[in-house]
Amino acid sequence: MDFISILSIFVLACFVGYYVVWSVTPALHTPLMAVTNAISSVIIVGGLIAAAEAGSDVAKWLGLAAVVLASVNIFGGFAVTERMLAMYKKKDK
Amino acid sequence: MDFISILSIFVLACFVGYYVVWSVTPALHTPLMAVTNAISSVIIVGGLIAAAEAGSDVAKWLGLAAVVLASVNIFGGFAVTERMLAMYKKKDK
Amino acid sequence: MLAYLIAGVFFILALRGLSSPASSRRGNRFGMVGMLIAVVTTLVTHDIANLPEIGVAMLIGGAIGFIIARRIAMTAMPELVAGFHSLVGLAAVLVGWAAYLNPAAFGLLTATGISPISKIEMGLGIAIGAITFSGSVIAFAKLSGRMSGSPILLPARHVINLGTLAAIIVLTALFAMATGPDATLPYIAALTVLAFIIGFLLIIPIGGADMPVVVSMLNSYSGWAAAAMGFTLGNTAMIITGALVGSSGAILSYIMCRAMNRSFISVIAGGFGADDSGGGSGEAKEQRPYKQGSAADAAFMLEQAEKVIIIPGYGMAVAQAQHALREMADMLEEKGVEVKYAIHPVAGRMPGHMNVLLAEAQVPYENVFELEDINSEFAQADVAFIIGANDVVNPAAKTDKSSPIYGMPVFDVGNAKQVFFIKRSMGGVGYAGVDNDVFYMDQTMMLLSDAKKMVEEIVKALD
Amino acid sequence: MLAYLIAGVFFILALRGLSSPASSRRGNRFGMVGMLIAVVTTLVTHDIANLPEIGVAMLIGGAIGFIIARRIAMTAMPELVAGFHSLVGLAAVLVGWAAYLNPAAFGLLTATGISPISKIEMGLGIAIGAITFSGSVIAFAKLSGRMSGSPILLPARHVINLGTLAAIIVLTALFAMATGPDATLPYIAALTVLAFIIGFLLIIPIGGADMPVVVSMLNSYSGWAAAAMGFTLGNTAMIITGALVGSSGAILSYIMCRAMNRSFISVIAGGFGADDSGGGSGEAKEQRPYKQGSAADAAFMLEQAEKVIIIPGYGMAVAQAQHALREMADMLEEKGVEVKYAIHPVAGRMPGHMNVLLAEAQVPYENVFELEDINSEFAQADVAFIIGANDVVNPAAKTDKSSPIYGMPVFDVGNAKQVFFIKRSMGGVGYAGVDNDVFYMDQTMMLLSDAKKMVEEIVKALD
Amino acid sequence: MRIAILKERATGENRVAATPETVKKFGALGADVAVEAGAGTGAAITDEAYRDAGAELGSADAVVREADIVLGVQAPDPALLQGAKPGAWVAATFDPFGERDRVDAYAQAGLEALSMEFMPRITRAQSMDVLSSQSNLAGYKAVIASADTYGRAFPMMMTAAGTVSAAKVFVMGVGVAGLQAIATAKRLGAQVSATDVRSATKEQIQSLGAKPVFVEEVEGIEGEGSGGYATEMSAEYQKAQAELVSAHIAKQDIVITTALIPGRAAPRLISDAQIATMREGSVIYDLAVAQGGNVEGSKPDEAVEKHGVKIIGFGNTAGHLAADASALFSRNLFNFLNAFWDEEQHKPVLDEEIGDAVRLTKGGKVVNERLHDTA
Amino acid sequence: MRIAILKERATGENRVAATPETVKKFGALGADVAVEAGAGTGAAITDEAYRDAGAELGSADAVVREADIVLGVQAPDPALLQGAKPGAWVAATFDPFGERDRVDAYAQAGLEALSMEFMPRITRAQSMDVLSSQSNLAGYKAVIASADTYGRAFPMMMTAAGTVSAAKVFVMGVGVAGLQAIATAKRLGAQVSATDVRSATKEQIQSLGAKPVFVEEVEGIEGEGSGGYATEMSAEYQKAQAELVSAHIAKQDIVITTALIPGRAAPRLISDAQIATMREGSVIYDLAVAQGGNVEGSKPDEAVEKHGVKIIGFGNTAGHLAADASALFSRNLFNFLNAFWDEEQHKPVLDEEIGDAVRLTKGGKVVNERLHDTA
Ligand SMILES: NC(=O)c1ccc[n+]([C@@H]2O[C@H](COP(=O)([O-])OP(=O)(O)OC[C@H]3O[C@@H](n4cnc5c(N)ncnc54)[C@H](OP(=O)(O)O)[C@@H]3O)[C@@H](O)[C@H]2O)c1
Ligand SMILES: NC(=O)c1ccc[n+]([C@@H]2O[C@H](COP(=O)([O-])OP(=O)(O)OC[C@H]3O[C@@H](n4cnc5c(N)ncnc54)[C@H](OP(=O)(O)O)[C@@H]3O)[C@@H](O)[C@H]2O)c1
Ligand SMILES: NC(=O)c1ccc[n+]([C@@H]2O[C@H](COP(=O)([O-])OP(=O)(O)OC[C@H]3O[C@@H](n4cnc5c(N)ncnc54)[C@H](O)[C@@H]3O)[C@@H](O)[C@H]2O)c1
Ligand SMILES: NC(=O)c1ccc[n+]([C@@H]2O[C@H](COP(=O)([O-])OP(=O)(O)OC[C@H]3O[C@@H](n4cnc5c(N)ncnc54)[C@H](O)[C@@H]3O)[C@@H](O)[C@H]2O)c1
Repeated sequence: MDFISILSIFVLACFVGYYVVWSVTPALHTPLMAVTNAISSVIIVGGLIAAAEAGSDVAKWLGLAAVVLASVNIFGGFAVTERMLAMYKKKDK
Repeated sequence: MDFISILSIFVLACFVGYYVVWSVTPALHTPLMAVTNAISSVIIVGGLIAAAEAGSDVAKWLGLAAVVLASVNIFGGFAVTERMLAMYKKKDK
Repeated sequence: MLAYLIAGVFFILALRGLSSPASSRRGNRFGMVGMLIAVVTTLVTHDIANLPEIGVAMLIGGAIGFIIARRIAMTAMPELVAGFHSLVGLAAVLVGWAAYLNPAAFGLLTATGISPISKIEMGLGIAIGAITFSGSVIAFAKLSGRMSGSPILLPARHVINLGTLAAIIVLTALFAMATGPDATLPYIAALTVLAFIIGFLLIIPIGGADMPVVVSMLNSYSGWAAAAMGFTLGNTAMIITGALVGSSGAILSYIMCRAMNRSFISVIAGGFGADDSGGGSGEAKEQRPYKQGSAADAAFMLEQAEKVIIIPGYGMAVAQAQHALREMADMLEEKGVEVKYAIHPVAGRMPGHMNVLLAEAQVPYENVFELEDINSEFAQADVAFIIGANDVVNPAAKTDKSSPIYGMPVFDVGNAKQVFFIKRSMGGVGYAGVDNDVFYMDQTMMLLSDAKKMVEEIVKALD
Repeated sequence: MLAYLIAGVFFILALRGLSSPASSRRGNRFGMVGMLIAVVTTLVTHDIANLPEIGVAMLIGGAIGFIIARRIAMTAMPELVAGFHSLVGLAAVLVGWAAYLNPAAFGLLTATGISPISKIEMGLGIAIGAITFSGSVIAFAKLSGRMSGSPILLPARHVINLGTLAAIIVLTALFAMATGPDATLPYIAALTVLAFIIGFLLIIPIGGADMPVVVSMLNSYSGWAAAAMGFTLGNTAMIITGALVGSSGAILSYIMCRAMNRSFISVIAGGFGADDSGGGSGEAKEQRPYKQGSAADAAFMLEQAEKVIIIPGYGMAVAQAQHALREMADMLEEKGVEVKYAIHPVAGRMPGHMNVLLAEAQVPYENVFELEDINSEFAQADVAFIIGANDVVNPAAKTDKSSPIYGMPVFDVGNAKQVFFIKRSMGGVGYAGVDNDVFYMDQTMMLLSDAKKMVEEIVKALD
Repeated sequence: MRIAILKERATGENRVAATPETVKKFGALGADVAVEAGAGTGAAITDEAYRDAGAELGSADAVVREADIVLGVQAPDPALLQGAKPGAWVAATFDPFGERDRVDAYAQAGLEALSMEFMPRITRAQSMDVLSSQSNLAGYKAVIASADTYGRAFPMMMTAAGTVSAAKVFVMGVGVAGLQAIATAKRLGAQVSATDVRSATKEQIQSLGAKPVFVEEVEGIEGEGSGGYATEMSAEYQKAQAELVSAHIAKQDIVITTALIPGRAAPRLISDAQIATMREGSVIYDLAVAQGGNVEGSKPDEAVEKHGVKIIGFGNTAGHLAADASALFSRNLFNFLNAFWDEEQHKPVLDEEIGDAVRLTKGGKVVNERLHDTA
Repeated sequence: MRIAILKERATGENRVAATPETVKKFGALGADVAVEAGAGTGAAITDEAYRDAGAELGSADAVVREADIVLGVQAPDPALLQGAKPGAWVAATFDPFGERDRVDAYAQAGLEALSMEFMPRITRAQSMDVLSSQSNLAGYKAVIASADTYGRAFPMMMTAAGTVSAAKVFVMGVGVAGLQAIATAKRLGAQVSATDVRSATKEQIQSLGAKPVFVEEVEGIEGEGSGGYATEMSAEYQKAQAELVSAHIAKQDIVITTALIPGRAAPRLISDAQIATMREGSVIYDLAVAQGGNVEGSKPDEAVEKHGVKIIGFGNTAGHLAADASALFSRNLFNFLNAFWDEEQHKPVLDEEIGDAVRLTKGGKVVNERLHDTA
């Protein structure tokens, strides 16, 4: 991918991030933080690549370590968000 | 540019468009329409390319025609928006 | 090209500016800058070739556009926008054809001619552009009164429409698969023609009341057309802008439909929705046209005003809107707006009816005025805010000897720059049971809702 | 990869879901799906190599994460999030190093080694990741009480911070320009170490009150780190997600600062802002800790409640908040919440003071209850909403013989699940001039503002 | 053009038919105004105030002599008006159905009697309508007087010594007076309910925050009723209404009745048996007492106590707010004459719609249609 | 344990010191209650109602015989209480400063007089405070009575016959009664202003939507004043206050005065000259009339008219709302005895803080500190 495309994508995603947050109700700011934390572990993709590729053993182990860390985050982040949101569940009327 | 990049850009821009509109105050919906109309004449870029390149005379004339049409829109659109917005100018207090 | 990305960002900022009136003009400027960047970049990257012709073309177009924008009456805005859309649509068609005729110029020429994917994009761009063009022409004609505003319903139009759309899709596919000028030309030509036709067909059955939504929808179409061309040309600016305009136009139509209580689907689908048409301004008693506004409109204008005169009537009492009204007035006063209450001697259903309610809401007596004391002030008022009153502002009391209220003094709300009129429906009448010319004045905006609800919404919008 | 784009879109939808509680859980699910897509795609495109190791790694990490998430007390949420951030930061550092060590795997190997631009991206990714890690560790320690919450101010810290930052930038540049493992390794190693250090330095001087903002800011950093790695790897999912998290985190910190009346700049810049620290929960009388809430919090909890008991007092009268209060109650009732008013025999400053005001606001008598009739209902109430009352809810009247109000019957607001307490300041006292334990209860949230303003804001937020 | 204002002679009548304000306004139209000395005393208006406004003050005889128009609150004895010009107008309330003799006497005296009660209920005559202006004040006064008589407080008060519960007020007949009574009782914090036979009043009751209590089984009068007037109801309706009242009234502390039917005796709404069900110390105010009363046993200007319930009612309730009542009454009279003032003839000239409606006698004869119907 | 309730004998006193509600509650505590026949008549309470609540009814003598505690609104003549147990308690209002002789007579009779007016103003005694409960009703009643006396309407009314402007009400002295007067006048739609010497009342006035009018030049009493009581003001302050009142009062239609200084004559706030500047028909209600009056020329239970202004005031305003006033008063008494009720001794036992404050006489002597100071 050429740099301009990547940059375009980056810039547009920044705008989306900007707008998305403003539309979140303030009461959900804590879950918001938890969710963004969880999805920021998309860095796992980098870890997976390193772990999957041959070439450097050190890199592979670093990659695996990254996968462990990111996994903690992914599972922990989503699960904790789910718990928080459950508290906000609308009562049945 | 590869198709995926283009598509990514397109999709993200759609999100931005979505959010941007929701944040526009309803009272400015008419100017909003005028501005979006004006900027949609970015199609002029296509006309310019056609007009600038050699290769096909028909294409060149078509391009020039597109440039004329789009120019009407650009100048007319921005000018009319400016006029509308002037009406909303906050009084001095 | 980085420059195109920057242009795209400027366009985003342009729309963002409209989130508040204060930043709106800066937003418009951003739009201009973005356009300038896009144009200059294109010229520069194409070696500033054919500059004279291009310059002349832009000069002609620009001059026409500028003059139209200057001359046009503010009231003709909707049709102007519709007219402008048609130009964008046509330009898209022309660019599409140019690309088709001179693919090399656009870097589309591969070994086997234009690639199928490019051809699909091209075909879509041309089709959407053509629909935008012919649809906008119809919308323009209807809005400017050159064509009757009432829906024109062809028999079997559903079948015709669906058939035409299917045909366009099929033609696009054939066009993409064919190779060589001879094979492709008939397809693209047929496609173009059919797209022009379907544009007419889709808009013709839509009634005048829905036109604003249609204009916004066409705006969205013009965006998609630009985006499609952007795909063809691989141009970031066109893609970003097209997507921006396309999605924002669509959402805007949706918002407008919602505000008017119309089904979005039926309007997008154009003629398909004509069955449940009507509504909106179409249903005035005796078909007299009036403008309907929303709480946001009212909030906006009230905030801008320097002097607002509130005229409460029986409807305020029925809705028990006095507390909300007081809150609204408080907020306006905080913003520096002067607010007065004008009490008609027979407003309500008992002597002093309004006084009881305003006192309950703790409106200070100093802000409450009798008819004689305030009637002359309407001429200086920016807004006359009528809430549930009716007979007491009816000019027929002065002009129409046959009216049952003839001879009663009334408020001269017609002298105010802007009139807001809260009542529940156009059908409802006041005590005297007569129609009221104030509804139909140019500067009147009807706010049709329960008075309390409406005022509460205005209060929210004022924040 | 189209799949990565789709993953990005899912992440956007995940955040969008949080715009309302109703859609929030769906949003979280979207996030999970997005992550699944990203992971699976990566594995598939890399031939599912080394699956056993990777599987084990994910299992270990996943199990730890899951268990932590299950076990953790709800009140420890902020430190948990901070802890999680540190992991993301560290992961980014590791991935950066992996890419540095095995560039071929990431498609970064060009003829002349890794390209300078990739190296800049890599360097930035590692630096931001390291800062995120060490900063989060400090934030975690401060929030969990493992480290004192008060700002720790090094002398000359401005100089040290700026110097370190400059050094990192210089090292990144040198790293980019150098070629060959021997030349680059020292730079990248130094850079990593320095970044870890600056992370500590930046967060240490920040006081406990600002920690939530810091956590959100670190969240943003972790996003930027991911985005930087995404640039290196040319991975759409990482770029979109990184930018999304980065910008949303930044805006969120900004929103939080604004709500707390803190300067955004000073918090972003970390230690630089410690001078004007304090504020927030730090300033309670006698330093007893209390929770302060906003209108939005109150609106949210009120809406969720089934039964709300409002306790008005003299402050409501002073603020003349009765009309706004009535409106709030109306809105809650519309949403199906049961609302009752509890009137203490000596609330206000004259017998029947509250009755006068509530009657003025047209609160129906059926909803107004005396102390004896309603006191037992607090146990079933979800929310006790105290507006400008104080002495009449003070438990000291029951427990503290030396209190001037000992012996007066009071409302047992402590039995309600949640207590909101509107008053203007923590300093102000009631008629009897005594402190009130209710302020400091676990379930109490103080709404410090003029009563009318606060209720009006709640009304807006309820919409 | 000479306008005469006499001191009111009816007992308990404190109002006066002109105030210094209207005297001045008549002066501005070009009329001479003569006011009997002491006419304003009851309404707290001094003779000087009249003089300052441009009136001539004097004895009754002096004032009436050569008068073109005589204004009164209650129509004066025609004997008093012998000095007036022949065919002079007398604008006042005449109670034409109740005091038919007086009308005949006016006819014989050759005077033109203009009965302000007969002002048609049309929009442009609203500002001349003394019934509205006086009923309005009466509705207010009825509540104030009841509150003063009642041995408890109206509003709810939750106090350290326990709760005083809000008084329950029931208003029967929701015309102008009834509405104002509702408004005033609401203001004082009472729990107010109200009833009427005209269905349009339901919404009007709610518009003041009170609770309508209506007969549901039998249909009443739809909408406003013609001209806003009620008519005698069917026996079936009356029975249903009596049941409704029986069920409701026992829980009420204050009842205010205002029901009238033009040209007839006031409908009987509350029986002695119903009164007996009320709590001791309750108060009933009968605003219709002068028209025969809505309440069994009510007597004008007398406080009757039955079954521990006080029943009060003045023949002339508005007259107990003499100052404001006079101000509004005299403005009604001024608006009336002013609306028809002919600049050229320097005197008022009535049109048909209103003139024929209010004119009782002319040229020695009783000319009003409504009187012919009932006579 | 026998509690006796006598019919009040003071003229115009319609209240009673126990209601069926409190009789029942005393019964639940284990006391026998005896009520003089006819005691409740003035407050609309029948003898049956007492009997139903468990009271013994009888003549005054029969009721008092062997009583441990006698409850009264106004303390009865000790001669009436000869049959009571020696050292029996009498809880009632004694007006100890005004009726010192009666206090001495109680001492001589060997009775223990508990003066409810001396209840300290502390939080836990609020529910026993008869001054608060009665002033509250008095403040309400003062406005209602003024409105009934005033010849105009209180609220603003814009009508077809012109505008009735809102009455301007000025409340002087913003204690419990003053605040309730403000609230009631506001409710009726009047334009209300108020003044006091204690600065804390400024905010309290605003909390009811009225306008404070305060002396600015000279400082008054800061905050609530000790125990919420005012003291005699400096001559300088009084002068400034008189000027303020002079400037303000001429524009007022209704003035309600409530200013009291415990243990002293009520301060004189309005002079005859100031009254003369008021509009004819205005009304002044002097709630302090029994303590000597805030208004020059006011007389208890008499309507005086001066310069066309009516000055009214009852010696016992709350007594004019006898039913509610009795209910609150008797609850105060019950709360008082109940708070100190000793389960084991089956009788109330007072503590020092409150007991010493209210106790006037014991063991044949006047024991109250406040009476020693002034004696
Ligand atoms: N003051 C008196 O003493 C008195 C006595 C008798 C008669 N009148 C007569 O009453 C009339 C008074 O005039 P006015 O201007 O006050 O009232 P009006 O002419 O009767 O008009 C009332 C208006 O309020 C609207 N409305 C009713 N309920 C509403 C609600 N909940 N929310 C929003 N709008 C509502 C009605 O339209 P929708 O139904 O469309 O909502 C109507 O347009 C005059 O004709 C007067 O002669 C007065
Ligand atoms: N009812 C009576 O007859 C009577 C008579 C005399 C005395 N009292 C005494 O008065 C007290 C009544 O208790 P209460 O609970 O009603 O009142 P309170 O204990 O006096 O408390 C009033 C509260 O309102 C707050 N406040 C004041 N103005 C405000 C505003 N504009 N916005 C928001 N909050 C405001 C104050 O705190 P901030 O300053 O921090 O805002 C304070 O916490 C009791 O102690 C009672 O004994 C009653
Ligand atoms: N110009 C005008 O438009 C104008 C002028 C004056 C009055 N009005 C209207 O006329 C209406 C009546 O006014 P009014 O006060 O003079 O009426 P009114 O004095 O004739 O009667 C009083 C009320 O008693 C009611 N009533 C009669 N019989 C009853 C019964 N058996 N049970 C219960 N209620 C009974 C009537 O319906 C009326 O509401 C009002 O709606 C008023 O607004 C209109
Ligand atoms: N337990 C308690 O907390 C408790 C109980 C009862 C009353 N109080 C408080 O005590 C205060 C006074 O109560 P009260 O009604 O019995 O007072 P009061 O009857 O003794 O006096 C009435 C008012 O007159 C005012 N006044 C005196 N001299 C004046 C002058 N020269 N000019 C103007 N005003 C003057 C006083 O300040 C007071 O406000 C109130 O604030 C009340 O809330 C508290």
